[in-house]
Amino acid sequence: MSRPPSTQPFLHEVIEATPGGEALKTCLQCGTCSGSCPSGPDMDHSPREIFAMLMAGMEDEVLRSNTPWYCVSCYYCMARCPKDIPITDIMYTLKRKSIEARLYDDSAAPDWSESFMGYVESYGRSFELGLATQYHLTHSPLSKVSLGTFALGMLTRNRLGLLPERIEGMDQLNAILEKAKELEAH
Amino acid sequence: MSERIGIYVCHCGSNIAGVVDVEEVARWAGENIEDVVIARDYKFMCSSLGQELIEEDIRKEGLTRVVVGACSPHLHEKTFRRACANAGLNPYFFQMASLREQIAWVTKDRERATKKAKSLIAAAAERVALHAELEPFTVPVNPATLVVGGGIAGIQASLELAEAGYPVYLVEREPSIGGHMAQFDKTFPTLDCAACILTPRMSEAEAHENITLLSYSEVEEVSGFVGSFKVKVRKNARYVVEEDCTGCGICTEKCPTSVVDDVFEAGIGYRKAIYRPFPQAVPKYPVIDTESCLYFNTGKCRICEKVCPTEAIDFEQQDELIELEVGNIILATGYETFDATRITQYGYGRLPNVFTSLEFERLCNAAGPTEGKLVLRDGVTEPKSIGIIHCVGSRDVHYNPGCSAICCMSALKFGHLAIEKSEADVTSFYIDMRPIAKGYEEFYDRLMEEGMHFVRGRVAEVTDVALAPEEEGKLIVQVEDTLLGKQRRVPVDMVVLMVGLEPRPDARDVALRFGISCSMNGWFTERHPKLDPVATMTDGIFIAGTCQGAKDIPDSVAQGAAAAARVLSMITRGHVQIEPIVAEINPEQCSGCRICNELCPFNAIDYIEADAVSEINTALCKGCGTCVAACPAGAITGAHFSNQQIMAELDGLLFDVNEHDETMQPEPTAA
Amino acid sequence: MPDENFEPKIIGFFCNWCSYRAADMAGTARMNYEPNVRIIRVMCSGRVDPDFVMAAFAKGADGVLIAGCHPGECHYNNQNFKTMRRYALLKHTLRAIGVEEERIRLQWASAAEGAILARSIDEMVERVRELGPLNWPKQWEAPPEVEEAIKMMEAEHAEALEVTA
Amino acid sequence: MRYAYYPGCSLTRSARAYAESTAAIVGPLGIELVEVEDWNCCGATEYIAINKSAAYALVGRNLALATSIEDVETLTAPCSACYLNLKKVDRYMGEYPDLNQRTNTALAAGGLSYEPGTLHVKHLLDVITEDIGVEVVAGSVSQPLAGIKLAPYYGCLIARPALDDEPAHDTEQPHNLDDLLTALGADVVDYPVKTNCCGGHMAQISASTAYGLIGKLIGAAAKAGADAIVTICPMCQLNLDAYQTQVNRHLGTKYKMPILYFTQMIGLAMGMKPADLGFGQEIVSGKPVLAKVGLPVHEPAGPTPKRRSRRNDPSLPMPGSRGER
Repeated sequence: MSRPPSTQPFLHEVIEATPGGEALKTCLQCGTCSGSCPSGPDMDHSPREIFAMLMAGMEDEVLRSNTPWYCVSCYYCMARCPKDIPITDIMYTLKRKSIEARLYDDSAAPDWSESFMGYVESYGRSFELGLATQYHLTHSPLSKVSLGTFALGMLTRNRLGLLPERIEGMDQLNAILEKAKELEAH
Repeated sequence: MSERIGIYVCHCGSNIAGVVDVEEVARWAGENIEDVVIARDYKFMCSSLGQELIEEDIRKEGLTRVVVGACSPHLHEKTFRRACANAGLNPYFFQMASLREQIAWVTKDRERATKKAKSLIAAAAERVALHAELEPFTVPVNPATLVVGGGIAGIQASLELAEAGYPVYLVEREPSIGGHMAQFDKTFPTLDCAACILTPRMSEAEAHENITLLSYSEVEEVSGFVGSFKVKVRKNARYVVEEDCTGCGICTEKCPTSVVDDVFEAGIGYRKAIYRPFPQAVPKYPVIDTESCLYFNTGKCRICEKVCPTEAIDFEQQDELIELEVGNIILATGYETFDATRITQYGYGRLPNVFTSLEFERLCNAAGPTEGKLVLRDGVTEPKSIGIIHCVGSRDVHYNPGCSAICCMSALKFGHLAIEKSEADVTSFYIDMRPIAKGYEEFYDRLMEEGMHFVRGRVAEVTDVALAPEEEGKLIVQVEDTLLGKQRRVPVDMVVLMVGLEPRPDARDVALRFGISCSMNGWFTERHPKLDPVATMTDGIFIAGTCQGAKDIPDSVAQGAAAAARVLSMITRGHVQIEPIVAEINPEQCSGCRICNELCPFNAIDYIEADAVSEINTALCKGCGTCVAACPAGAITGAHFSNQQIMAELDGLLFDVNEHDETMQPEPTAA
Repeated sequence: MPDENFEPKIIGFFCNWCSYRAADMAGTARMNYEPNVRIIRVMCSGRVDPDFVMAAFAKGADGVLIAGCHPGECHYNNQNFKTMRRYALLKHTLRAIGVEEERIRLQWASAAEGAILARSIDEMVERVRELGPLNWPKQWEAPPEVEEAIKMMEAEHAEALEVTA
Repeated sequence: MRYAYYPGCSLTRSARAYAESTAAIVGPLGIELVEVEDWNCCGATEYIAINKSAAYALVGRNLALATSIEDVETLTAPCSACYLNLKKVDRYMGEYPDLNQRTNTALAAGGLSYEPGTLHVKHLLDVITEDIGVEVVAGSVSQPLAGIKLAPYYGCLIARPALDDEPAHDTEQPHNLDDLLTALGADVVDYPVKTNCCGGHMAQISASTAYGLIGKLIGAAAKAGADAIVTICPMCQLNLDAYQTQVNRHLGTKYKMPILYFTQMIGLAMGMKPADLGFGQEIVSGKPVLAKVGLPVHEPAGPTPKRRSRRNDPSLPMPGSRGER
């Protein structure tokens, strides 16, 4: 039996939006997730702190945090969590909430995700060269030298396509994605 | 003649009344159920005033049947039966309805809860009207007791009983009694030497005239019931004749085969093929481990036989089957430690200098493989730094959800020993520090003063992959220091894993053999978690120590003594009453088909050739009722669970069927 | 269309040692579940005479839930294996006379498995609610084929019990 | 054995070497791969960050299309990210009815549907080590990779999260790739970071984070004396291979660690030509590894240390060690 989450609506929202999210209520703040996180040192709040902040109702601070955007999806936290909390999936949920709220002030990571999906929605496949160029020109024009090294090596070995591939069933895919987005909005 | 039924609906404070409209249930019962002459609701039926209420009504109103709607019958059936008996009513003219466990605690909707309460009360009333007068059987209690498990809890229980003057059979699976406690160096928080306080009790148990010690033995079969159990014990062949052996130890000394000792030395020491687990072992006789003995494997050697001055070695010795008769049984079968190789990220088994807490106990023990020297796996190097990791395999839904209760204190003890024995810097990595009993918090204070370090955080991993010069050649403990919110990498020479306590891997088989139950995890289940912690649901079977759940030495000893006290009260009374719930065959109706004969697991049904009917031996019948259900002629009656009583119960439960028809008028769905 | 207000009446036959204690445990742990199952305590699930089940339907129950110790954990050694066999036959018979087989259910639940029991009850209530009322008593006088089927069942049941464990 | 095959975007471009070597070895191992027709991107780790329903629908389309392939029970993917996405969607749809309903409603808009559990999703590595078996692979070896030291690198997503009730792998220290490489005749080095993260998309988002992770992986292999790191995922290969120069610059190291696919190593051991296995497409050249193949077999380096006599050996036995001394 669980108490209605009237006091912490945002916590409840996150739990609802994550498969298996109920387990978050049992977090014992042991820090296994944060100790395991390969990008933990670069996060402004450790994943454990994010959960404490969720419990404390600090919605705004959570959505401003870079933590979810530094998640590399390695699932160490999730595999090691003694309470079986789907931590990686919660990070995905927080990314979605953060994009909706537009509170995270460094747009680099959200933009990467969005550019990636832009290509998928136009072609049905991802497009590495276009993606990398578009993204790097927006976010780190100064580092295009290093990008150049990367791209050149890849191009000379024929590992980057110059043109995106398009799948046959683009109409079908778009119909499916449109419907899905409509469902998500409700 | 119609019965005079009294109905009592308990509020249980607000436990029941908060959800069920108890006044309404009582009012409704009084008006609608046949033969009900009194229907009351009352705050606490189990209180003495509640019981007096029933007694008074029986006397003054001439009640012939009583129904109480309250908690589960497993809690208070006996209470109310006693009240009936006090007022001169046969205690079996009583029936209980579980309004609290089955309704109030599991239902939210008041209306539906109240309706269900009415149906349970109606069922009880319909049934109780058909109850027959029964008398419990009285059986004598055999004053001998079987204690299974010779750890500190079992030893304590045995000594209590033996001191009171009653015979005890103490059965131990290992070659020596002593259990886990015998492996320890010091005990927290007083730092008594474990051997100094345990070994005298072991010798006392062995020497006691009332204790028969059966070591290297296991219980194979249990039959009978409270007061008179029959037990078969297999005494494994030691290949050493106990009567002849003086325990001089020359055989062990001369034995050429040395193997890793997984049991007593926790895998970090060696023992011979003919061995005693430790010098103060009780009994003192060695055993031959046939798996590693040269003679048993190759047919050659027999050195032990040659050197034995008393010719006590007997390679032809066979297992012995011993039959015991006892009135009660105490199980004190102990625990197993968590297998640390299951948490691969801690590197146990791969990284040599990761140890388990049990290994560390042996390392610190002056009688252990290093004679108490604190060294790394190479056997030489003293660690300069030690990391102690708490909760390994505990508080984790993947392994054991519960807290193992002893690890925090053991970790503090290890901290003290390491500081005392070495120069090492000791750091404890904990989730929550739980020094909960008398003197424990003070011990924690002491360790902080002694300079032990504490990092609050559950360790993520232990690795040998160095990322900085100071990490080279070290084990790196990676953890979030949760009080700082920072990831830390702490390089140490030695890591100690505080492995959790688990039920014995064969706990379920043992529970089945003794007819008791286990929790989901495999701990033996007590009759009541607070008020009856050492009894089980099976009369005459008691539990003590860590087989019931993780606990430390003081608690194990207390439970051993408590279990003995429970047994003593049975022995002193001399007899015990058992439920008269047995089956009976009406020979007039029996067709002699013999279907029931084979169904009975207790061989309680015999076929009488002469009369061509079957007959039940009530002394052997345990009242499961399977034969009653199977008899095609309906010739078998189960006392207190007759066909008529259950059919009546059905009528009561479905009291509202017609009500439902009037409102719903559903389309039939069946063909 | 199932009637939304229909609340099925389900009779539970619970063994004293495991499942009745599982119900106690569900209560102690305050696990919320549907109140539709009304429980009769028997000493062993082996005591559940198929006649009880038929009688429950005949008296107006919409479903029957039999609960006992896990196979191999029976307080009386192995009597629940007999329950298992009878259950299979009961299902078979009910099917033969046109009763949906989800109206009868066998659930193993040890004394520690209050949660499993509660979940099983909820599932069954939901399923029977979807099926709608059985309403046997109303049609009870009727079809001779039902009488016939019951007789058949009894014959079959007797035969089956001759095959011993 | 016949499988539905989902190559994923990388195998059409940056990981062509993986695609080519896979195509070369499956036949001899008795594997038939039937490519899912007109498959689309699985969304990698990005789409789920934008829109949950769309992310599930995106993957759902691939699952639905795969069911039209006849006579297959298993869908296999060579990319660990694709593998996990396909597996996770199938699994979560089965576990969460609401998610199942949403995904199928979306799929219906494209005339498709998918019943969770219809397909069993399996990584190509597991197909080879479990369904075919390491012994069978060993039997097909004609040119043992003797003398080559390899670091088996699994990455994250084949090991975690363990979605099966009885996962095939340990989530930290799996060993089926170790076993496979051993069967090919190679020396497998102790590689404790075998399931550490390659940085994923961090190379784009926070390069210094990614370089640190990549450096750790290459460094541990170099320290263990590996001639190459063997991967099972195009994303891992790309990060460790294509960013190695930047990592060296960033950390001041001089690694030249070839990053090769396990399918390439199987092909080599089967005696196939390197060019047919996509060799030459790697940024850090794999030539030193190739040079070692075909060289006279060396005796295994360093004799196994003799057990010191009891009296002189004070060391304590390792956990799980048995037997006498």
